[in-house]
Amino acid sequence: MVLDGILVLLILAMAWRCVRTTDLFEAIIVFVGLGMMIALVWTRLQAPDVALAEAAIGAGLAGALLLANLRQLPEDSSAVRWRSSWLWWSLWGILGLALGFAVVSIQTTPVSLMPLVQAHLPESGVTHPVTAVLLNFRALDTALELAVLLWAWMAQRHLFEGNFKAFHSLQGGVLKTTVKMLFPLVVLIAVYLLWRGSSSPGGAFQSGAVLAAAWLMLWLAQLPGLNWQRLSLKVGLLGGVMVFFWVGLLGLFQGAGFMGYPADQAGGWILLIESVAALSIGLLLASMVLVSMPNFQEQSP
Amino acid sequence: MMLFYQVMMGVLLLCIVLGLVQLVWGHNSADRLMAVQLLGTIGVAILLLAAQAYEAPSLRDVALVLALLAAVTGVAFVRLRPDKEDRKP
Amino acid sequence: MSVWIYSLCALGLVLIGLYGLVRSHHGLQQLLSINVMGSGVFMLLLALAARHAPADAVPQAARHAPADAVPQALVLTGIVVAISALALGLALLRRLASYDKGASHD
Amino acid sequence: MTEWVMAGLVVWPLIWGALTLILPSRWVLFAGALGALGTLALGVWVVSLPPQIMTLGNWPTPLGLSWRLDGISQSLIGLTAVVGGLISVYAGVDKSCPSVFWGLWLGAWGAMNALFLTADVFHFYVTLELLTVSAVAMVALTPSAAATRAAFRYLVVSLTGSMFFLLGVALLYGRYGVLDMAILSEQMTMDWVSALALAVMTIGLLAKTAVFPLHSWLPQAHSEALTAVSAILSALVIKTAFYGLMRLWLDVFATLATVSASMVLGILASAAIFWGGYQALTTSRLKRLVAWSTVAQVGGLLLALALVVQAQATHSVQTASLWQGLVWLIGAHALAKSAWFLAAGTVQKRAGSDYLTQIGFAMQHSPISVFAMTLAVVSLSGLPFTMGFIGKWWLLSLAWELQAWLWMLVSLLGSLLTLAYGWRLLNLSLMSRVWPQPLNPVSVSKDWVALGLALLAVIGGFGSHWFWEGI
Amino acid sequence: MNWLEAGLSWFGIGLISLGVVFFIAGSVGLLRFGESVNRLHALTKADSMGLGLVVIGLVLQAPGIAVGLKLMIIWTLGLLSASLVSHLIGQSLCSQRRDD
Repeated sequence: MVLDGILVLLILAMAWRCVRTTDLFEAIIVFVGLGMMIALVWTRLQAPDVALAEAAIGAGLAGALLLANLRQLPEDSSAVRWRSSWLWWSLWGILGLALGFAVVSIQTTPVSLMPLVQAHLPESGVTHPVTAVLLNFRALDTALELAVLLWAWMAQRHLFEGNFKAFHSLQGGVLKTTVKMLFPLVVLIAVYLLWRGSSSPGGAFQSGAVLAAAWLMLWLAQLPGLNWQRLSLKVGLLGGVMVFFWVGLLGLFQGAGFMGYPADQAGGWILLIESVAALSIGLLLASMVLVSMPNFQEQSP
Repeated sequence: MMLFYQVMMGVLLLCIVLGLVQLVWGHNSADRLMAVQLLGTIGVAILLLAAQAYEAPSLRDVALVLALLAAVTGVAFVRLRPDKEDRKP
Repeated sequence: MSVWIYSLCALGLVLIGLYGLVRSHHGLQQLLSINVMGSGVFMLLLALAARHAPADAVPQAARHAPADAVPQALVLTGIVVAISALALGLALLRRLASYDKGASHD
Repeated sequence: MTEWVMAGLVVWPLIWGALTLILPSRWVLFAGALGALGTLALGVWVVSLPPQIMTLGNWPTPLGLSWRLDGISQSLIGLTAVVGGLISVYAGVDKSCPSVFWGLWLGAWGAMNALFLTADVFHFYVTLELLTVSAVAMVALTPSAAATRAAFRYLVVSLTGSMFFLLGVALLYGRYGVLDMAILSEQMTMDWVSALALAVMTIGLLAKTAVFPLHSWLPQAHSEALTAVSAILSALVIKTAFYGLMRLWLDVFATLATVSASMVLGILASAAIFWGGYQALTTSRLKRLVAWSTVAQVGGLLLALALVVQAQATHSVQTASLWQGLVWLIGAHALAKSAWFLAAGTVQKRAGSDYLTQIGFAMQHSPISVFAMTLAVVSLSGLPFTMGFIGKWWLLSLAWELQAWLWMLVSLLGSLLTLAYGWRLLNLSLMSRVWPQPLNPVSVSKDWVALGLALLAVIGGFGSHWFWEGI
Repeated sequence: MNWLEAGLSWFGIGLISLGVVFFIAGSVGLLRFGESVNRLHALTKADSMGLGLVVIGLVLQAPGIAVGLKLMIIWTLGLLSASLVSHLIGQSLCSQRRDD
């Protein structure tokens, strides 16, 4: 209880600092710290899957992405200017009060879909409820979420055309050696998370984020990484969305409904989708971060 | 036992508060990097303690990922921080 | 009881995010503010999901009655969407910066 | 078969859109055309299907997702298909459209279809985000600082709107424990949490629809984008958020939608009509004028929604088929507005300038486009023998029945304003003293596409028996 | 065997407490030391010793070999990350100093 209180105060203080500071570097660092604290909150709220994702994204890749871009942004930039009048602030206050009342009154009515989820869990092909919801009960959500990622990548790719610059960087054998040691371990962890996903917290997204971190690390140590021009890599980027939709249509063909699986094959299909999706997510996230890096240049074949 | 773990976690959270002070009022970007690195490590320790205390083994996976990503972001931060030593050539 | 605290924290995060959105003077910080706000919304979802399962009161019981899985899945989806939007926003800012630089050189 | 068509509506454009990423650049146009053609065919096909509920993965409804094919979604998907198909033709002819346009546009199209189909509030959020990402990226296709700034602004507003919507989803799930719209609608009770959920979701969608106090992103984004993109955004993308408002106010939160709540909507709508009209009357640029007129007409749509909500709340009129009037208005606006934007874009390209003072000569040398613009203005202001006229007639008669004199007056003034700024533009082609200037060569087929859309807006007026039968 | 388990558990508690003391020392050092390089020293102490002691303390009470192994992997990662980051920070501090 006291711990929760401290954690909450910490988070609010960091969030406040993050939006108030005038130093962008500080804002980003605080944002990353905030991500770590929020990952702790997710574990307190019994959501280890989300905590995994937050640790990988909020506290990890998002920070790298932000910093990679920060170097290229001018000091005073292009904010959307709002006229903050007294009207706005009163609305803000009213929203706060109303939300407060709502949050207080909502506590008394615990309702959820969880009984239904647990009733149908045996038919879903996996034993971990979150994975069952993500990849079976609400599979289209996840497929479209992959599409969002892919389309954001598409847009980002277009925006970054011909925007690369060189910078000189630190050198060091220590970094390279360490990364060479770490890389297999990281890939192993990614595979482990993927494999765990069907029965306990973990899954495609967390695994993909860890994979992305592995490739990011290779690049940071200036080791030969992925060749982004290769066709196989581009196919890998698309793979998640494609396989997901094809399996979804196959479900329709087999009479299990669009985005459904025949009950006896569900486990296998989910594993296939998760593996391809993890690879896709890893590639997409890594490429999103890398393309923002100051001296990233696509290697020609 | 539970109480012990909780006290330990509380103390570690207080350490985070100290780290936060450094994060906010640090003198330069290197200090802030150190602070965030410390935050990551303490976070890992808290998660491990919580995994033991609440018998929630999945928290160890979270700690694993956090440790891993803390390493990657740490390296990325050092390589990418906007300071005067990385002047454009 | 802890659910309560986190619901209020969620509320605070949403309000802080909104405040930052209006007050910050840099596009990047506005993106951060939106993300802070998003974290608040996610926290509300998860706090509501954890209502039945008090986190530390009875750990044994908690293991048998896991928190609601649906909001967790929703938040996972939301996190992916948030990072995609963040990447897009940063790319737009970069593009804008390159135009501004070009304009000042000319 | 029905299920295949519905699945195809989402899967087909997304798969082809994704494939444009890996195809060599000379094949991209082909893939885009194939994707657009297929989606068009499916979208027209779906109109003829019987209304039904499709559960995804055969899971029982509150557990799994479900798609709802009913009159509203069918007509909007069909409308999107027709308007989107014609805009695709325009974009195919347009040389300034980069190849990445096709991937983004097909993504947006698939997202819109999924959005119209879904009966789940959270899935609605996901589709909105996919649409936002592709739409923002489409605005940023124009290689200029102004367009990029507009795109960023659009992104920030849109993301904030989505977050508000998601906040509402969280509150709804916390209160009712389901996400399905039909079940939510059944269980909806008047209480604090539900009212707040309605408020925040409405605010979020109002920002995305660009209703008056939250409109300021629209004129920039819609006028700086490529012409085909402007048409897509103004005619279709705006409507998706408006569709969300319709679903919320008329279906999910129908219990909460009281007369006083409809008054709030009506006031916002009136402000949008007058402010948008005023700006369109005073702006000095062509596409800005068209974009501001979108702000005004979004106000018009919202006014119609407010009237329908009022009718529903007072039960004074037969309410079962009132949605048809709204859909009709949406269709009229989508056809006319896309025609107007495409014609304006053609004229702008020909003149090489966006300033009203410099396009007179080009206007006089693009008679087809000017004709299309005229038809669009006529339809938008609700003059007889167009779709807009029938929509306006329906709106005014509804206001009459409800004795909502104020809203009637506002609606009529809105028509007058539309005529006024429409005349301001069309007048340029009638002026005798214009400076001859060199014109850029632009393919005439672009003019014809705009005219086709405008003619549809007129012909639709003659095919109105569907409409009156329903009412 | 009961006394062995109890002893191990007390030993674990001692190690964890010691680890936390290191964390405190590290945090305070980070706050109080005058120069960046000194602060770096404090940080790495906390990172490697604090986490290490906590991990060893927990390994003693771990329910199985696999969990123990995982804990050791986490510690290894922590060590690597601490050494790597402090190495790089130190390097950049040095180069900064040379520039001045």
